[in-house]
Amino acid sequence: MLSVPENSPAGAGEFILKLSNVDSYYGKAQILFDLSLEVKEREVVAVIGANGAGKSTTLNVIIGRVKPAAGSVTLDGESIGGDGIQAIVKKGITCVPQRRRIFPTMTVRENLEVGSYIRRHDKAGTRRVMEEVLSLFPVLAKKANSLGGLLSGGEQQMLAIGRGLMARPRVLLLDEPSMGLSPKLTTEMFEDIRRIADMGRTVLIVEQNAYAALSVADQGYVLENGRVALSGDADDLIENDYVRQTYLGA
Amino acid sequence: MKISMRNRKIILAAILVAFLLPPFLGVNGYALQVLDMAFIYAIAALGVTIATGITGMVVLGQAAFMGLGAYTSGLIMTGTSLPWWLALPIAIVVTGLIGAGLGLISTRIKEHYLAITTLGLNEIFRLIVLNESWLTGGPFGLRDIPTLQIPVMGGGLAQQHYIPLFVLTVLVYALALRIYKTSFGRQMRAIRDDDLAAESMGVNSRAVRVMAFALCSIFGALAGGVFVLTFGFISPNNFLVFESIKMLLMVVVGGLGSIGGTFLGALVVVGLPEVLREFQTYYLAIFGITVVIILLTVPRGLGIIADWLLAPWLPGEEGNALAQAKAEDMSNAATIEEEDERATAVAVRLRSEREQAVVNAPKATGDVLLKVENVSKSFGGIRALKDVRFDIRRGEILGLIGPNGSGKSTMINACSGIVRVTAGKILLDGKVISHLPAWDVHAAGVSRIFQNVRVWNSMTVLENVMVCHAATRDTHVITGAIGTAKARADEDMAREDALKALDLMGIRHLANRRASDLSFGQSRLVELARSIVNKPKLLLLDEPGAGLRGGLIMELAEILKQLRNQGMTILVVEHRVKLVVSMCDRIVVLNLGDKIAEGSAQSVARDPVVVDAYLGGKVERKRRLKAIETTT
Amino acid sequence: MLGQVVASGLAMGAIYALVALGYAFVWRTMNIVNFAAGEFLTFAAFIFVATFVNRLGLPFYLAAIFACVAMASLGAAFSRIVFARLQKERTIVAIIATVGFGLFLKEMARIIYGPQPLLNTGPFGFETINVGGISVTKQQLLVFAVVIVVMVLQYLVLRYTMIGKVMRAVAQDRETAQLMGIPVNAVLAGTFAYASVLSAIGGILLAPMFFVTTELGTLVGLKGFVAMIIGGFGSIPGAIIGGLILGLGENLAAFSISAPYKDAIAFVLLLVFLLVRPKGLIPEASADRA
Amino acid sequence: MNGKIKAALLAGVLAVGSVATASADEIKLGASAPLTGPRALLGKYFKEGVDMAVEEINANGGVLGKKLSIAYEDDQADNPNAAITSMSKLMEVAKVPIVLGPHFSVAQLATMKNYCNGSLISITGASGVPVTDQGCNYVIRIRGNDNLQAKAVVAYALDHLKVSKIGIISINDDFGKGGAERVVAALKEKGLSPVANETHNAGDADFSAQLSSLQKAGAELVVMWTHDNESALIVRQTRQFGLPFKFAGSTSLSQPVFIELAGPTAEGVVSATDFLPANPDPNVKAFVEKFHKKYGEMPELYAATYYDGAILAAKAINDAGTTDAVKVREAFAKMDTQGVLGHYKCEANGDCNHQTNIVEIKNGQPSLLTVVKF
Repeated sequence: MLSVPENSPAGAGEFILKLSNVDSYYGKAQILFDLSLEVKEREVVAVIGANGAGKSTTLNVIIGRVKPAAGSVTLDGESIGGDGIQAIVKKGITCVPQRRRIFPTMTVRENLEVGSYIRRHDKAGTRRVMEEVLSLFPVLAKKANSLGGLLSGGEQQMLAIGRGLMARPRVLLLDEPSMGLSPKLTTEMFEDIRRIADMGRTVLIVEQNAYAALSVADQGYVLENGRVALSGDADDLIENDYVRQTYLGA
Repeated sequence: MKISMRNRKIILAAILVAFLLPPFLGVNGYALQVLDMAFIYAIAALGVTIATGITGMVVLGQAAFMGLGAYTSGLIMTGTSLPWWLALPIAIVVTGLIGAGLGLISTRIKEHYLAITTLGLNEIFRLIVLNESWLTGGPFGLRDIPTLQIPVMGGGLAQQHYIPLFVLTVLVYALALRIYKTSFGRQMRAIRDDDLAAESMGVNSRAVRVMAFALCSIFGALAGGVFVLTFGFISPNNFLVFESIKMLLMVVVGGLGSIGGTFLGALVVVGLPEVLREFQTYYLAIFGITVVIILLTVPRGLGIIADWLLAPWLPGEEGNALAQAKAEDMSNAATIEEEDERATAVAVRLRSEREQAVVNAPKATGDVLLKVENVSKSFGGIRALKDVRFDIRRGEILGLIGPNGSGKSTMINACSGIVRVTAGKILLDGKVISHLPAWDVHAAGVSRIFQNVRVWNSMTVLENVMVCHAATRDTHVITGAIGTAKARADEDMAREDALKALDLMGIRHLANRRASDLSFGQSRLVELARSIVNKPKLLLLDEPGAGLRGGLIMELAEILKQLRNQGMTILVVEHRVKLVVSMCDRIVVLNLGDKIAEGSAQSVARDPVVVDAYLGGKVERKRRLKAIETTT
Repeated sequence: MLGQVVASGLAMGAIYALVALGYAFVWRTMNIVNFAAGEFLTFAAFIFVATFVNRLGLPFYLAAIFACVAMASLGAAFSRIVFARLQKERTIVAIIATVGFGLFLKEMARIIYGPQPLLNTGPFGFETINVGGISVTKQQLLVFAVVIVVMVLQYLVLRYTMIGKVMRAVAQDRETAQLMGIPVNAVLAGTFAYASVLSAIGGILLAPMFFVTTELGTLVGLKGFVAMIIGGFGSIPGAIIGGLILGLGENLAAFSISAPYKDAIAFVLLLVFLLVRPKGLIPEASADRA
Repeated sequence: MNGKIKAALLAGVLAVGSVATASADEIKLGASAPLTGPRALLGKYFKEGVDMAVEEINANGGVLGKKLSIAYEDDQADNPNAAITSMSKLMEVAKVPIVLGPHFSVAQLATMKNYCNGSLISITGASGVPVTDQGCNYVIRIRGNDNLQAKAVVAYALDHLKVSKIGIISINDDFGKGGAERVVAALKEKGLSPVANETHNAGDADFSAQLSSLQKAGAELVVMWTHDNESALIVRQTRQFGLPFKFAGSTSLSQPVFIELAGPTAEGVVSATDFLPANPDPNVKAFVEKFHKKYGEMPELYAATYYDGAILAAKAINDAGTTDAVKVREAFAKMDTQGVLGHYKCEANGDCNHQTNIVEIKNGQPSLLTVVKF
């Protein structure tokens, strides 16, 4: 079993990550409008929407790459809006970037080690999590000494997620994990994500593939033009007529 | 920035006139001489701007071209006593030919490697001039060159040459501005922005690079020639590598790629140290740090000023400025929604057009347009394609699908000439195209779009499309610059067709926008317009729908259907099975470089091999246990 | 006498390799060709000889350590103030800015320390050792020893320590490294500081072999760049091999071709080499495994 | 309005401004010297020599009863473009009748066309042979040319050192190349040719290859025509490799920088030089004493050369009774006077110094072997 995330003052079911009424701009153009979003402990939340809907910006606001112009971002009730990426990562949010972004000429093991950077002083903990990640993704264990760049697309995605887990985050953000994967690999990928969630992780997925994301999520948010168009229980969203027509291609 | 184009012309004219005044105001010979020097270097640096700023080849040897022009004309005048007006053109031609030769090298050696190569050639030039004293006068230079006396101007040589040099500089810059706008200018910029896209869209990058190099050397030779006529003395020390670096400095300080900025850059690099002379031993240090500060604070500063002034002669600047102003007025959300509305409207219009015209649509004839015969491709040890064979029939849409790494993109690259096949061949209309360079493949009638949109960012939308037009494909530098009737007619035709193509995509209103200012969806449409403007026989689409949404997807699908109805044959790589099934007549499935299936959409989708390798099962509708909430 | 030529060539090549290594590091992490590298070397040599040895009277090794520390701080500071800002610019703009900066540094060295060449005999003076008929100065042996130690240390650090892995991660993908919580700007400054130390070591080692003038680093800087190109742009093993090949090659060429054109010949050879291998000896993609 | 045009305007303003500073009770001369760049050391000595001369002249009543002052401009040594603007500024803005320098032959040759119309006289230590054979009437050379130096060195080597196998090493620039050519010519006159003719580049620091080639060729004596630093490195490395050559060569080999840098390995090196601090000649002695008192260091060739240059300039103006360049040139033609470098008597082409000293480094000091007069 993957160990319970460190320093978790919030009990299950409490909101640990919260965006309230966030506005955000890119240059002069406003990208996010009054956006509110909540993630509970041990919950999987899916944020879906088309290109340009503001998904990436939402993620960038959470991770600290973009400062919110208005509104607040809190983690465990503490404001993190406006903190730098490094500070936010230290506080327990780790983002698995779009297109995987494996370090191509470092080995699988080295990639994972770099992932544990912020917990580098806890050698024992790192070793433990490394074992857990390798058992979660046996193929990574098999290829531990090959270069990241030589892995297949699916394997790279596993490595990227594994690398994110190495930081032992309170909240794991996944940015378009299905991007560039074939349908079959996408299916497998989301099954992996569900396994991770089942182990008690809190996960926020930002995804274009609405069906796959909602399938594994507890809660869902539909973004359109920088606003939350719909939100609610993932089961309800997947049955929602508007969602089905617009995003599920029914 | 509300000053109109007309007023800018007036401002520019006033500045030009102001430049003519100093000799009449009794400005001393020293200041005039510094300006003379600046004009000469401005001409030479303009060559570097063409090669480095506009075409993207880093040239660190311009001093050698300048020296070549200077020594050739100097030697002709001293050796054969030919007059300067014969010696100078001969020197320019000779240098231009040598430059073209080096241009051939530049097609193989690129970027930093080219920089160091040209630097080396500069050093070789210095050594030859230094050591071949019998010819060049050796280390003490070529000394007895007759200077050009223009007694009408009065005063010393500096005064006499000031106005002729300034007029020459203005003429040369006007010529460069003209070339910039011609088809050749567009090709140079396309290569700089994205040479791979340029090559596969019909730009003969080899010819363009060679010509750009030749132009660079010609401008260098001209500058060298007038240097000789003005100063009457040249030595190896006039043409050291450091001088080449200085010219690159002018180009960069002037805002890389800006023609007008180069002139300002030359004024700064030649003039600033002179102004700082008062600081005696500190002046070079001050100069050095000033350059750093300029580049750190306003990297394009001088270029912006110059381009603003020269806007009436630059492509699309006016429309661009307007569009920018408009974009600033509106919030992003409005443009996104507007864009979506527009796309939907276009889609609706296209659909109704198609439904009306459907009767006359040519049916797929069934004869083979493209034949892929046992094609294999290896990268290093990895075989991306193994013995793949399939046909594309005239008038059909063929879908190419397969998991990541299955070789789809390699296949498209092979068909468009970007990638050389290791074995097998590809035939278009019975002629082998797999050995041709990408631009010849394009000329033969194969056009494409790229997976991650590759437009030429610095160019306007209209220019992006015009680059690919067959009428302006050939590299006619001279006729273009002169503006012969034929060149103008070709240009008009290309513009008209480009606008039509933009119309089809519903984005004609963006024609004068800079491509870098476009949204992703708009860029995709520009790319599509660009790929059909030469009326290709075969269109290769690499994930055309990636990153598009709602209205744009609808529009794209309608456009493709429209194209097919017009008789175009299309090969499309796409991930979204639904889109593929709805769009394609037949489908080829690749897996790990092997073709594993071919046939109608329905038959392929049912093929167990395909299902296993590619489609997989649906994501199971099973969520993790809600019960977990109670576990703690 | 051939052995002599080879030994001297390799010693010089080792210095080129140090400088080339600095280029490769800075290129990989910051995407900048720091054309002021040669002037960093000059400046280091001046600080070392004029300030630490002559003015403060420190012994060689202590002065060397102080000079390295001084250059590391200088490098880190410049990387934050100047070079970090250049990364946004196109490569060529950044290169030209570093040329301007190099001119500034060189002139400052002259303004601060004056135009006189400085003499520093180093720990060994001009003592030589005779190895199999080849007379090698102890200083040259020191060069070899230092360069080998630096290379081995560097390999071990990059390969096995967190700080090394972090440096490599930042070099490969800065944005992603940032997502791992790595303080990217500090790592970049550190990398630049390390490159400055490499230049400083070059300057300190060269000072006793030659004289410290404002021109000391100019040519070495340029040749270090050529060495990196021969080795393959941004490749770390390539930089080392390229440096040695260049040092050895130019000496052998000067020895066997007794003509004023020997440098021209060297450049022609480089040209032919690039025509055959346009991406250098060890192209970047397959080479950056440290 | 943009920065560039402002800069140009400013240049104009400054230029006009400096004209205004030339006041009536002052006579201003120009100096074009390498104040920056690789040869800045030479510029420093140049300036020290001139400044001392000006001080003396002014203490003795100045020129034509007015104070003498010097406008310095940087010519970056052998950079022709910098020399052209530096001379042009002195000529057009400061409007000086006489310029000391430019010192480098190539800078002289580049600027000659501008000043030879009689607007000013250039007093130079440039030793390149072509400097005075361009038909320019307004250049005054106060050192012996390369030809003279090369001949003196070759003759001394053959007659006194009794060597016949002579190799050459020179720097691959105008100075070295010009010198090496003269040495080859001087040898040819004696029916000899060099056994090896090696070159190196500016900034080179390792000469093992060239030295090996010279050894292979069996050279007994190596004639060096390169700058101070490089000369010192060559001599040092020769001794380090245990090679037996003797060395002779250009003035660099008696310069203090060379002697300091080469240390003990400089012993026995022979050179031709116009100036020797240890020269017992009373003029030289007085000069050395004054210089040492003023600057706390020993003078060297360029300080002496341009000290003489400034003294000669003042004398010529006084003789002519005017600062008109044409008249001053006539005064030079009549001049017959003793200076620090030697006796000056100008020929029509502008060559005024016809002697050189052959010097050997003994006990770390250059000592006079013979004075060669032509």
